[in-house]
Parts: sequence; C-alpha cells; structure tokens
Amino acid sequence: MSKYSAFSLARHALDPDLPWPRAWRSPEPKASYDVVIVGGGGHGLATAHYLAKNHGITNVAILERSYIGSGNVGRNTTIIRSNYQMGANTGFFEHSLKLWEGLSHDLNFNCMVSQRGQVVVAVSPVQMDVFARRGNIMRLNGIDAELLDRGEVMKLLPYLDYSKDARWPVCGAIHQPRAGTARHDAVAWGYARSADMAGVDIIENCEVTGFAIENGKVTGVETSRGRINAGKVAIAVAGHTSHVAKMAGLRLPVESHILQAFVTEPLKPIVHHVVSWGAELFYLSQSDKGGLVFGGHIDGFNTYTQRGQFAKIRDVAECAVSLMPFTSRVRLLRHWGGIQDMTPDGSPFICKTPVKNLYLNGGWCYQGFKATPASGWTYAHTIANDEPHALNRDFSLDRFEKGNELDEFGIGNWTYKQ
Amino acid sequence: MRLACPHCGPRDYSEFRYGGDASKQRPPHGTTGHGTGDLQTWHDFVFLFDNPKGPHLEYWQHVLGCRRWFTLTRNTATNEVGEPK
Amino acid sequence: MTFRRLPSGGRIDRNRPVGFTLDGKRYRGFAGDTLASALLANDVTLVGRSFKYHRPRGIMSAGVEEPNALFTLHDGARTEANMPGTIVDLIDGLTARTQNAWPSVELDVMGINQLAAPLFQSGFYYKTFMGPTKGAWMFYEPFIRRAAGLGAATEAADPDRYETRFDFCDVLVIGSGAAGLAAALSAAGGGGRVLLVEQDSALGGGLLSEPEQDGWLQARLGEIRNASNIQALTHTTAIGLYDDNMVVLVERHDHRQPDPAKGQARQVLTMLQAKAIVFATGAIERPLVFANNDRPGVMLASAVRTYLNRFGVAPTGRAVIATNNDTAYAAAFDLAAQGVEVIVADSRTEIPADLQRRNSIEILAGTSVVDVKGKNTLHAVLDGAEQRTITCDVVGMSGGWSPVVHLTSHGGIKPVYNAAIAGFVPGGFAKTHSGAGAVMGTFGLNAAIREGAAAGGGSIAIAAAGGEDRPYAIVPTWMPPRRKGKAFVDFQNDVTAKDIKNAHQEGYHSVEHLKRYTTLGMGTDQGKTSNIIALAEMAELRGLPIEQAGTTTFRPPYTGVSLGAIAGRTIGGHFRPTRRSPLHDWHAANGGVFIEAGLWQRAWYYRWAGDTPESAYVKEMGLVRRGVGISDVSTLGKIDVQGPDAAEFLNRVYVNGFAKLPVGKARYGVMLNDDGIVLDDGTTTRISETQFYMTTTTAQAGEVMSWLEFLLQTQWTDLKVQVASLTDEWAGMAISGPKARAALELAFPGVDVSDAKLPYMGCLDFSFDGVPIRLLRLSFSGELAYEVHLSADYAISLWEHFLKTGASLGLKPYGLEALASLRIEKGHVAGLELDHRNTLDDLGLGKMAGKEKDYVGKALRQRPMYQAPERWSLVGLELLEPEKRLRGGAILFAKDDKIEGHGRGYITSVTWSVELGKTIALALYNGGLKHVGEEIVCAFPLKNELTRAKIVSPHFIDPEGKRLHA
Amino acid sequence: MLERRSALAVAHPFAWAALTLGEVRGFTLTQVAGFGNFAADVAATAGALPETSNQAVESNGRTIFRTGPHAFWFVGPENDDLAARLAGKAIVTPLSSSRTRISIEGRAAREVLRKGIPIDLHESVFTPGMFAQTGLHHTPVLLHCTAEQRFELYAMRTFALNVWEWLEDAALEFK
Ligand SMILES: Cc1cc2nc3c(=O)[nH]c(=O)nc-3n(C[C@H](O)[C@H](O)[C@H](O)COP(=O)(O)OP(=O)(O)OC[C@H]3O[C@@H](n4cnc5c(N)ncnc54)[C@H](O)[C@@H]3O)c2cc1C
Ligand SMILES: NC(=O)c1ccc[n+]([C@@H]2O[C@H](COP(=O)([O-])OP(=O)(O)OC[C@H]3O[C@@H](n4cnc5c(N)ncnc54)[C@H](O)[C@@H]3O)[C@@H](O)[C@H]2O)c1
Ligand SMILES: Cc1cc2nc3c(=O)[nH]c(=O)nc-3n(C[C@H](O)[C@H](O)[C@H](O)COP(=O)(O)O)c2cc1C
Ligand SMILES: [Zn+2]
Repeated sequence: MSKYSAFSLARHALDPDLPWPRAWRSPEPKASYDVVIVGGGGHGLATAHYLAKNHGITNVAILERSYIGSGNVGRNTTIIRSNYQMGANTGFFEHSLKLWEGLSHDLNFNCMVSQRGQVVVAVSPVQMDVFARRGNIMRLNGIDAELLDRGEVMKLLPYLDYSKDARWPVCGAIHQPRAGTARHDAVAWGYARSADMAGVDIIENCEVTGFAIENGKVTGVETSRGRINAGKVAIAVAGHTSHVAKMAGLRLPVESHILQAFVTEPLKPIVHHVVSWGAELFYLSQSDKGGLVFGGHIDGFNTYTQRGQFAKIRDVAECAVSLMPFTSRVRLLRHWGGIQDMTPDGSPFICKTPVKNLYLNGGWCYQGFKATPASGWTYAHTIANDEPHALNRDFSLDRFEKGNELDEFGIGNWTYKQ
Repeated sequence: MRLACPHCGPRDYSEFRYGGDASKQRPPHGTTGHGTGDLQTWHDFVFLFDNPKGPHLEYWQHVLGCRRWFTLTRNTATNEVGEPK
Repeated sequence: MTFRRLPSGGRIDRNRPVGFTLDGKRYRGFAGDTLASALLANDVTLVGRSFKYHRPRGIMSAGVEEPNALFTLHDGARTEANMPGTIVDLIDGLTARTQNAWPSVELDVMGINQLAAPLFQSGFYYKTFMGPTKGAWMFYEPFIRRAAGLGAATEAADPDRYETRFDFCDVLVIGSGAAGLAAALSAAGGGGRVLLVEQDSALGGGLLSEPEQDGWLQARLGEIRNASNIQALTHTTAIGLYDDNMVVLVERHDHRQPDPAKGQARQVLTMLQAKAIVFATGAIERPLVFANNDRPGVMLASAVRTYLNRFGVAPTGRAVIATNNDTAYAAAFDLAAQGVEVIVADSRTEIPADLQRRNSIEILAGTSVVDVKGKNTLHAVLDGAEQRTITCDVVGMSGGWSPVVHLTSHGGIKPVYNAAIAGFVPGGFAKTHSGAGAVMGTFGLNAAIREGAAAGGGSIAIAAAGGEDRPYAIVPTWMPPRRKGKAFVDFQNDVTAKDIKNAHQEGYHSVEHLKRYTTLGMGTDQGKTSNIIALAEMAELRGLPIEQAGTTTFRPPYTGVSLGAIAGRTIGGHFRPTRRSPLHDWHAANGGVFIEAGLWQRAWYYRWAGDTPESAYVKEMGLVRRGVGISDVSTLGKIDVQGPDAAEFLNRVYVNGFAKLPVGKARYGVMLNDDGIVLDDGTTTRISETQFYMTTTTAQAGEVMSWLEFLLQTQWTDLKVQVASLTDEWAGMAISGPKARAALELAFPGVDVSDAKLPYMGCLDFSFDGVPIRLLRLSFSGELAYEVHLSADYAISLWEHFLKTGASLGLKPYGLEALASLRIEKGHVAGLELDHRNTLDDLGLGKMAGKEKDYVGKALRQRPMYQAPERWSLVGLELLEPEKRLRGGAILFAKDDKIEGHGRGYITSVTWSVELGKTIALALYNGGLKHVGEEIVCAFPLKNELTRAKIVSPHFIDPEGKRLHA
Repeated sequence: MLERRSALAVAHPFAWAALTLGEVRGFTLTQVAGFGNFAADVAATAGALPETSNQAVESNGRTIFRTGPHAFWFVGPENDDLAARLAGKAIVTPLSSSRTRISIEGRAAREVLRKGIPIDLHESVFTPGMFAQTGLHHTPVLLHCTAEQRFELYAMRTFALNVWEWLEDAALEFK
C-alpha cells in the first residue's frame, strides 16, 4: 500500500507496527541508463518524473552528489508566481503555475501549494506604470492580475508603514491572487517518490566528476561511484552549472552568486500574502509552520560558499523593518545561503548543447523554484525529442549571440548588478 | 569579508563595489569592424565566464573610499582573499 | 508544593523584591532571578503547552537551550513572543503570558490533539489534505496555520530603538566560564585590546552554579575589573562568525528598560572585527530520552543544580537523578546537602568509586528511568535490577554534554565526533582562532583554566582553582530504554524517538532529511538539546558510526535576534540616505512638493500652479511653452573630464564623435554598454582642448562615473584622463521658454547672450558678482532654453535673483512633472525609455553612431536581433478618443489584432499636451515609425480599457527645432 | 548680491557636555591630480606632499590629504587661490561647494562615529592627524581626526543634511 491518503494515515495510526514504505529506494547505480540526470534538485527530479509520465522513459538515473534537495530547492523562499512580461517567460511560468495547481494530486504528495496571493508594493507613480505594463501583459495572456491603489493595499496589508516617516511611500501595488508558496522540501520528495515509483533510480552521494565524450557525443559520466554509461545526459545542477559544464568543455553565460534567505521564530498567522517591495528587492511570506521567510538581493560577487556577508543581512533586515515595522520585535532564527546560477539577462537555459546528447538546464537566478514543474516538463520534452518544446525554445544558449536576450527585470546584461 | 584597497588598506566589504571577472581580456579598442568574427570575440568577452570554483581574479572598486579600481584573487570556494593589485 | 525558595543562598538580591505577573496573576521574585527561576520559586511548574500535541510542559533548562518554557512578554506594541523564561532577567512590572494554550495552560482545549497523536506522526501532512479537489489545501491550510506558530506577534510598530555599531579588538573571548575568564586575563597580559562577551546576566558561566569555586571566580572577576585593557560585556551574545573574523555581537539592555525618547537603545548590535578569537562557549547538557520525559518537573540535572545554587530554589521533598555520566552527581550531592532526598538512577553498570561516597544518596547502578507517570505528581518508573516507581518532585536528567561548537563551525569547519565525551567538538580552527574549556570537550575545571590561559596567549599565569580535576566518564545512551509512551527528542517541535524511527523507515536517512522531514532542531532553540541525540539515534538505526552520520549545519544566529537589532536605526526615514539638491531649502519654503527619485527628493510641482500634480503640471508646462520658467536640474550627474586624452576618451565612450567638438560647444551624446544596450545620454561641453564638462541622467550618474573610472583605471590605462564628480559641486537650473533670453538679459545685465554670442549648443563661462557661471544653451523642453550651472553654495541666491529679475516676464518655477511632460512633447527619451532593454535604433538614435570610429558597444549592437526590423522602437501616440485616457503601461495592438498575447508594443510615458490640447504619449512599437498614421488600440485590461490612438512622430512640437534656435 | 548658503543652513548645531556638533564654513577645497611627475610640480608651488594615504599634512596654512595614488585634496582658507596657481601644472578641480565639513567634538565623538563608520576608531589607532576615506550611512565621507576628541567629517554636499540628521539621531543618547 503506497498511496498516501487520510485513510492510509488512519490505518497506520491504528496499527503502529504497520511499516510505511520508503519514499524512494536507494539503489546501487546500474552500469548504464537511457538517460542520466546530473543533479537531484527540484529540476532534475521533476525532469525524471515527466520523462516517465509524459514520455514513458523510465530507465533513468538521477545522480546527486549529496542528499536530494540539498541545493536550492531546499533553501529557497518558496515563492511561486507567473507575473512575467517578456516573451517566452510569460507562457512558461504560467504553464508552471498551472502544473503547481495540480501538483499534489499529480504526485500524491502534499506539496502545500498555497495560493495566498503575491502583493508587490509600488513606491512611486512611475513604478505603478511599470507594474501596470506587467499586469496588462498578464491579463492579456489569461493570467490573473490586479492593480491596487494605496487604500486597497492598506486594507490587505494593514501592517505596512504608511506613516509620513516612511522613506518611500506606498503608492499602490500589483497583486496576483493565484501566486503563493509551496513547501520546498515536499516538492523534491514528492517528485522523487513519484519518479522512483515509475522505476527511476535516485542515487544520492554520487558526484559527477566528468563526462565521457566520444566524437562530440556524450556516452556516459564519471562519478565518485564509478563510470555510468548513458544514452543521454542531462545537466540540472543550478549553482554548479559552470563547474559541471566545464567538465564537458563548455563555457557558459553563467556566474555563481550567493543569495541569502532568512527565517524567524514561528508566530501565529499574521502575514497572509507573499509581500514584495518595489523599493529594493525584498520578499516575505509566512511559512505554514509560522516563521517569516524572507530574502533580498544576491550578495553580488561570485562565490560557491553558502555563507553570506553580514552587510547584506543588514540590508534585508532594514527592508523588513522599514516596510513592516512590527517585524522589529520578531526574532531571526536562522539564515543561510544558496548558490544561484545567474545569467546576464536573468533568464534560464533549457536546451541542447554543442555536445550531442548532452542537455543543459540552468541559469535560474532568483526564479527557479517556481519554474520547477514547467522546467521538468519542457526539459523532459527536450531530452525525449532531442528538440525543445515550444515553451522553452527561447531559453537557448545562443540567444546572446543572436541578440535575443530576455531581460525580464530591466537590469541589463550584467549578472552581478543588483 | 575584508578587502585590502591598494591605496587605503584593509576595509570592510561594504565599502566596495564588485566588478566581476578580471581574467578576461577586453578586445583592444579600435578593432571593432563589422565582421562576424569580431562579434564572436565580443560575445565571448561579454557573455561567457569561467566562473571557477577556486581562485578567481576579479575587479573591485573602493567606491566609498578612494574610488580606486583594483584586482585581487579570491578563492570562490572559501572567500579567502589575496593581495590587491 | 514541589519547589520552594530556600531561606538563604544563591546569587539573588533578597533585599530587592521584584513583582511580576504571569497570565495576569501576581508573583514576586528577586533581582537576580530569571523569569523561570522566579516561577519555580513560586512553585509554578506548568508553563506552556507543546507545539503539536499540546502536552503540558514545564521548565527544562536554565539557559538559552530552553525548548519548553516560552512566554509572551509585555503588552501592546512591545509584545514579544516566544521568549525563553530561562534567559529573561526578572524586572519589576514584567508581564508574561503562557502560549499555545486556550483557555489556559491547565485546561488547554487543544489537548485533545494528544488523543489523535498517532495521526500526527512526523510528516503526516505530506500524506493527506490533498482531496477531494485540486485546490483542497487552500481549505485546510488556515487550520494548520492557526494550529502551528507558537506565540502571537503584534501588528503594531515597535516603539523601541536599536543601535548598530562597528568595533575592533585584538582578542575576542566568547564565553565567560572558567576557560573564558582565564583566556581573557591571559590575553590582556599581552597588552592588546581584549573583549570578553557573555550572553548571561553575569560573568562566570558554569561557576555561577558552583558555590565551592566562588573564591576563584571572585578573584578573577576582580582582576578583570582592574585590567584596563579588558572590556567585559554581559547580556551580550556572539550571534555569528562571518568571513574574515567578523563576529556579530548583540547586547541586550531590556533589563534596564531603556527609554527610546532619550536615545537609549533596547539592544545594540556590534559588528566586531577581531584579530584573534577564543571560543570558550562551554557545553550544553542533553536530556535523556524516555517515555514522558517532557512532563513538567523533568529537568536537566545541571538546571536543577543551577536553580538550587544560583537562585536558591529547590525541590521540596524528593528528587530522582537519571544519568549516564558523572556530572549529574554534582546536582545529587548539592540537593542532598539541602536535605532533599535523592535517588540516582545511573544507566551505567559501573560507577566511579569516588561518586559513591555519600550514604545519604541512594545510587542505583544499571538503572534507567523508563517512564514518568502522573499528572500533578511525578512518579518516575525505574528499571534496572528491579522495577521501582518513585514519587518525586523533580527528575533531573543528564544524557551527557554537547560542546557549544556552533560559532566555531559558522565559517564552514564541520565539527567532529569525540567518542570519549560522546559529543561533537570543533573540527579545527582557522589560524587566528582557538578554543578552550568545555567547548573542546575539556570538562575538568583546572584543565579548562589551563586551556583558556593558553588560548589567550599564555603571557601570564592564571591561578588554579581549588580541588583536583577528576576524569569524566560517560556511557552514552541515545535510544529510549522502552518502546511504549512518547519519548521526546525535540521537545519544542514534539519530535519523538518514534518519529525518528518512522523517518528512517521511510528513507529519510541523511541527517538533513531527518531534520527537514521531522522538523527536528528547527524550533527557536535550534535543537540545542536534541540534534545530537537524533543523529545518534539515526546512526544507530542505520548501523553507522555517529561520526559518519555527521551533524546538520550550524547557522547563525546562535540564539534568536530581533530584526530590529540588525536593522538598527537604518529604518523608517533613515532607511536609505536622502539626497537633496542645493535648491532644496528654497523649494521647501516656497510651495514645492517633493517626490522621491531614487535617493533624491525632487521638486515635483509647485503650489503656485495647483494643489495636485495633475492640475499643477499643466499650468507649469504652459508657463514654459508661452513664457519662461525656471527648473532645478541640479540632480543631473556632472563630471569633470580632464587630460590630454580627454577628447579621445569621450570619443570612445560615446557612440557619436567628440574628438572634433569645438571648444565652447556642447553636444548631445549617447553611451552604450558593451552589449550594445543604451546606458545613458546627456550633453557634454568642451571647456578647453583638454577639459570637458559631462552631464548624465540623474538615475545613471553613479553608474556612469564608476564605468568611466573602470575604463580609465583598468582598461585604457594608457589614456591620460582624470575624471571627477561635480554633481555636488555644481547646481544647475534650466531657464526655458520663449522669454528665456529676455530673462537672462534681465538677470545678467551686461552679459551678451545673443544668439550670435551664445547659439544653440553654445557655452558661455563668465563671472557674475564674482561667482563663476557656466551658461549652456541646451533644451530638454524644446523651447529656447538655457542651463545655468554654478557653485552649489550660491544656487539659492542666484535662483532668487532670477525670480526677482524675471518677475516682469512672469518667470516662475516648474517641477519634475512638467519637466518630464515637456520632454514628451518634444520626443526626448528619458528613464522610462532608457530601461536597459533598448538599443540606439529602438530609440530612433541610430543615426548618431559614428560609422568609421570605434566606440563602446559597437560590436554587439550589431547582433542580428538588435538589427531586426520588427524591433519595438520609439513612436508618438495621439489619443483618438478624447473622453478616454492613455496610460503608461498600456499594451499596443494593431487595429485588427486580436487583443491577447504580448501585443506590438507598449506606452512608456503619457502627458497632456498643452501645445496640442490633447493627450499624447511616447511608446515603443513593433516596426516603429514605419507605422506613422496608423490607428492602433491601447489595451489596459487591468482597468478594462481599450483606447484608440494614432501613431505619430514622437516629435510632437517643433520638429524642425526652430524654437531651439530662436 | 549673490550669497553663499550652506547645505546645513537649516540644521541646528549643538554643544552638549559629551558632544558638540557643528559646521566648519569658509574653506577652499581643491582637488589636485595629474600624470607622471605632476606631484613634484605641485610640491614646488604648494609645499611637500604627504606620502601616506592615512596621515594628513599641514603645510602653508592648508591641510593636505592624499586621496588617491595620483590625487590630493588641499583644504585651505576661504578664497585660497591655489587652483589658479596650479593651473597648467596639474589637473585641478575646485570642490569647495561639493563637501560639507562637519565637526564632531567631545568624549562621545568616537562612539557616535562608530555607529556608522566601519574603521577602527580606537584612540590608540586613529590618532590626531589621521584621516580615512570611508562610508557613513551608504555615503562616502572623509573623516579627519583633528584632535584626540575632535573630528571633521567631509560629507557630500547633497547628502550632508542627511548625514547631519543621522549624526543628530546617533548622538541622542548623549544629550
Ligand atoms: C535563498 C534562495 C531563495 C530563492 N527563492 C526563490 C523563490 O522564492 N522562488 C523561486 O522561484 N526561486 C527561488 N530561488 C531559486 C531556486 O531555488 C532555484 O533556481 C532552483 O531551486 C534551482 O533548481 P534546482 O532545484 O534544480 O536546483 P538545486 O536544488 O540546487 O539542484 C542542483 C543539485 O545538483 C547537485 N549537484 C551539483 N553538482 C553536482 C555534481 N557534480 N554531481 C551530482 N550532483 C550535483 C546539487 O547537490 C544539487 O542538489 C531561490 C534561491 C535561493 C538560493
Ligand atoms: N560536562 C561537564 O563536566 C562540564 C560541562 C560544561 C562545563 N563544565 C565545567 O565548566 C568549567 C569551565 O567551562 P567553560 O568555561 O568551558 O564553560 P562554561 O559553560 O562555564 O562557560 C561558557 C560560557 O559561554 C557563554 N556562551 C556560550 N555561547 C555564547 C555566545 N555565543 N555568546 C556569548 N556567550 C556565550 C555561556 O553563557 C557560558 O557562560 C569547567 O569547570 C568545566 O569542567 C563541565
Ligand atoms: C522555506 C524555508 C523555511 C524554513 N524554516 C525553517 C525553520 O522554521 N526553522 C529552521 O531551523 N530552519 C528553517 N529553514 C532553514 C533550514 O534549516 C536550512 O537552513 C536551509 O534549508 C538551508 O540548509 P543548510 O542550513 O543546511 O545549509 C527553512 C528553510 C526554508 C527554505
Ligand atoms: Zn581606497
């Protein structure tokens, strides 16, 4: 009996000796697979799930150097939304949000997809125009969006600083009611369990250390647990994209930067939305456990250490207290960092590479968690068909050569700029 | 993190501005024509990064201080900072 | 009665009684008490309900590791949730409330959760709440959220004040136990600046609970007080270690009840840069895992001892001490000395002989406490050679000690397992770090002192303490001795030994999965008492040695820190610096209304023209179009570019040529980034062969300055050019309108400002009243216009001079809104068009670029898609339906397009055109000016608007530029 | 008649027991930079130049700060004609209006400055005559120690009032 339900829960409650099955096995790696996925983060695991579900490809291994979910899927601020205005992004992220909406059912694993709405607070009339453009594009693409004036924001978020003392005024906001959060770890585990049930081998503590490439075609990987042959190899290692791609001789438009995240002590429900701020990059939501989970900008320099600078921690706390003065008395419980794969234009890659049968998924910047389902979906398609899905066609490596950047945030082609 | 400005000496990280990979060679000025080979050179220079896990030669500016731009090597796996140039 | 205050003893000040309330009920304690010790003294043992099962909970510890005894303190805007009573100094009038229980901790209704407990095993929520429909979680979530969370915060703004500061020292000693005191004294002997920080309210660490060592302690404290180079701070926690020896300290003044009105801070955060750091953070005792080990009255053995010796609070009758190691005997002896009947259940079969010396204590070897029964009275069930149930007031447990390795590993060094002490110790130290005392697993007092002295540099001898160190022995026990009943590992998050077993069964094997699946160690205590037990249990289940299982990652802060302390005073109005123009005071005093523009405050409009921006800007525009206005443009970036190669340099950074710009002439220039995207625009004037005066947009001034410095200092080091910012040195004011020249003539009598002397794009430097003036004939509005630049010191004076001399012409000030609208009429691009996504051609400026010369961005602006004919480029729009509106952010469609998707462009800027008497806009449109004359649809679905407009040239007024040249 | 006006015209200087906050008005700030051997030419006119980047030199009635490897600040009296005298010998940029000179004096001065400035201000380390180009509240400042308990802070003019407000707020506890 492997299906999760209230019923199975009750049966186990009545019979404490009835063992729960393992969520996923930990098999020894086989000598060869049709597809080897490098990286057991959200994207790698989702890709395996959709390879099996959508394309019937199950002779698949996911190789994870540590424990699954040890990367950014396990350390992000869990915001999901589809408020994108630039070309391919709009459809891609909306597809993702639609998949989120059915994900717990699809996986038979409660990912706690909480569509509590995201409110982005604008601090100037000009910013209202910028938000309006985004909201209009959303509406024109069938995505929910509302423009709120100051009064409406006051009703929704009574705890913001509306005083004269505020450095920047609250001018209004853009609101996506369907946006929200999801339980990050559950996403990794749910995809893992589902892929595992379909026959995929999830191999933890197995680091990829090289690629076997013959005549421009990849034939397998070298790992800390020996050589594994593969028909196709798919990279999905987020912050380590450059590092792993280099093993295949690729040099990419990616830099690795640390983004920090924060959680406070658990409190009774007080913040009922995802709240973001237009003054500086700042976003906060309350986890179901009660902690306020929040973050800001990347620290702003290349690093693979998962520790941040205190100066940035101050910036973020200053945002929290300035936007929401009550947070001043709330205590920070823990802060950590994740390594983000930043691209010049802020948009990702889901594409083929110059090496045949080697595929790339990376460059997720601030937005890879919300992308997880659609990323897995389109990456699986790309791998299965050796050509991109309509939704990820523009997420190609050659877009900078062509001048086809997707600069969603209007910060220009400068990865470390904030 | 503390970085040493070659003019002012060691200072807190918050006084600096990061300038990215300094190992890349900017194509010389005056050589930009209209050919595509040129485009490739510039594309690689602007868009591709080694992004190493280990020693990284990089630019910093002492932006709140003497405004000097300089380079130093920092280990991206440990954040250990070397001497400035 | 189970606890009472002893008539004497302890470190409390019995002459200073202190009143406080819990849940509205009044109690008394003494200065020197913590909230927890005072409650125990009042025999209040039930102080909360647990997170998930709502089980009754009491006080477990006497320190920062407390998982249970969390209170909400204070009222109103000062409400503070989840404070461990064990670290709250008792102050007069303190109000505390219990948490997570309704209507009261005694009668908590949610206690029925305990009945359903089998359903609530770890991770249960991942397995249910998924049906019946797709969005079902949205139905369940509010219930789960309400049940979760611990205390409640208030929505009110915090009235208190917080301070942040920087500091430096030679040696930082963290922890003031015997090891830390020795380290600080020894380091001070070396002459450096020593900082000793202690989170507790007093220096002394574990010694505060050891009356027999008080002599040694007092002697050392005296030496510390007398050492001029030691600064010792109590109530100060080292919360984290950051790169390059930055340690962040938080000092709490809550107990002093600081007055924010007097500038006193409730908490002070110090970013300390230490040359060397000694970690003397001690160790924390672990509980034992047995059924119902969470009952109120079950405490850490060391806590029982601390309450007894430091606070003079003792159990009234009988105590059971459960242990697997030697240290709990100290509590047993001290209790016995107070006349408490003590039974020691030691799970070890062999007990060191020297511990068996007291016949007043019953010692049961090979015996474990396996369960605790009873609701109001404790009945400890002992299992060993025989089964016994003992009714008692307290069960003091000791499962061994976990060194406080947290800070030592913040820098990335993982702790390692030391089997001799059954705990993790630092896995090594960076060059300038060292450790001493219990944190190293050194549990002997004199050994700790020696280690401290050595860590501090060993420059002076530190006196030894009385008595001999005895070896420390432990036979670790991790698993509960019996299966039945809830045996807690993480008390705060209600994680039991059974949950760990389940997690193992389901494959959540890695310690990180275990943590995330069960939430073990994720509470406010961050698993200080539970983490090691849990990972040891998991290792045992997996058949791995503990060292292979490893620990989860220790992360800052060591204990919770209010966000207020981190933000300090950089909040509210001081959140980011405010930048003010040299003319600011005039605007403020003369009806200027300000608007934020980045860090700047700019004059948005003036009251003379109206009371709302909508009404005022139109009037101000009219002033410029028909008369003359004056506007503050001091926020423009201004850069002095000097040197023999200045012309060559500008020729490289601007797309258009500057090499041949004549002296005394200005030119409009555009800069690209290397990628071919427009970076900035502005006018640059040649002052001499080797000197230029560059202006940039307000928004990009800093960026451009840094970029120029970058190029000169790192890329083109052969160019002899110096750049210096003049943004603060010079003020700028625009005099615009058909009567602008007349205004200048009135203002500067005797200065020839004729068209011949000062033609369009000309520059005139002269001195007025002894003050150098730079007069540039530039126009942003499209009218005859000038910019006057001068030393910022004289800005207001000259501005007033203009207003006075220009009064006959009707000269008045106009603000940012009018400025921005005038430029729309003229078709000049600005911030909304320069949004880092547009190329030169998109903005209709492609023709400016030099064909022959090289310039920054030249190569990459030629990428295929940057040259594609269907790119969105600058057009003008005229509203065709006067009763409707055009709005910024509207999406554009061709007349017959289906209104969906991304459209063919969007509106960047909109204004009412005074000149044309209609609404106009600038927009980016697919194919741009090819479509002039076409009717299009502007969609603004956010307001359900569809509006017809016509594409026109963006140069709405005076396209030939006659006015500029007038 | 054109009149000068300080960026701190609306600020209120104060003198408390522990702290005095004021403005130094009427000075000439001249930035002098150049290429190659320019320093020798400058020294010939203006006196010996400092070698170090943290110790100011007093010479000919001016305070000279070495602000960069090839740049100096000369702070002289009001109406100092140094700029004119150096014309042609170096790259000269007059900056008198661009910086506002705030004086901070008293036994609390170092502690107030510590709240914003990330350098070691201990009296044994940052001694009279020393200066540092550093940051305060995200803005660049030059901090000059003029006596054991007295400092001058050169703040950017357009931020000066804000820096003043910040200092005032930081000082409150010493009122
Ligand atoms: C602090 C923070 C907050 C964020 N907030 C949000 C947010 O709110 N919303 C949002 O949408 N996005 C957010 N993101 C981004 C998002 O988390 C990431 O973009 C996304 O999780 C990346 O995809 P992933 O899950 O596959 O990556 P990961 O989980 O990082 O997976 C990559 C995996 O590859 C493994 N790996 C690396 N090298 C090797 C190797 N050689 N061999 C084998 N395995 C290897 C790693 O161990 C890792 O497990 C945030 C990121 C961070 C750091
Ligand atoms: N198992 C044992 O037998 C055991 C355990 C602990 C201590 N001891 C005894 O205690 C004596 C000395 O021990 P010690 O000095 O190493 O430890 P200690 O416990 O006496 O002192 C450590 C001090 O560090 C403080 N501290 C911890 N983290 C801090 C932080 N982040 N910021 C500020 N303060 C912090 C604690 O509050 C405590 O006062 C010895 O006699 C030792 O034998 C014995
Ligand atoms: C959304 C989210 C919520 C979290 N909530 C908590 C929490 O309540 N308590 C806690 O201790 N850690 C919490 N964490 C942080 C984790 O403990 C952990 O620090 C993080 O996943 C990074 O892993 P690492 O610290 O092991 O590197 C949370 C993390 C995320 C991503
Ligand atoms: Zn410097």
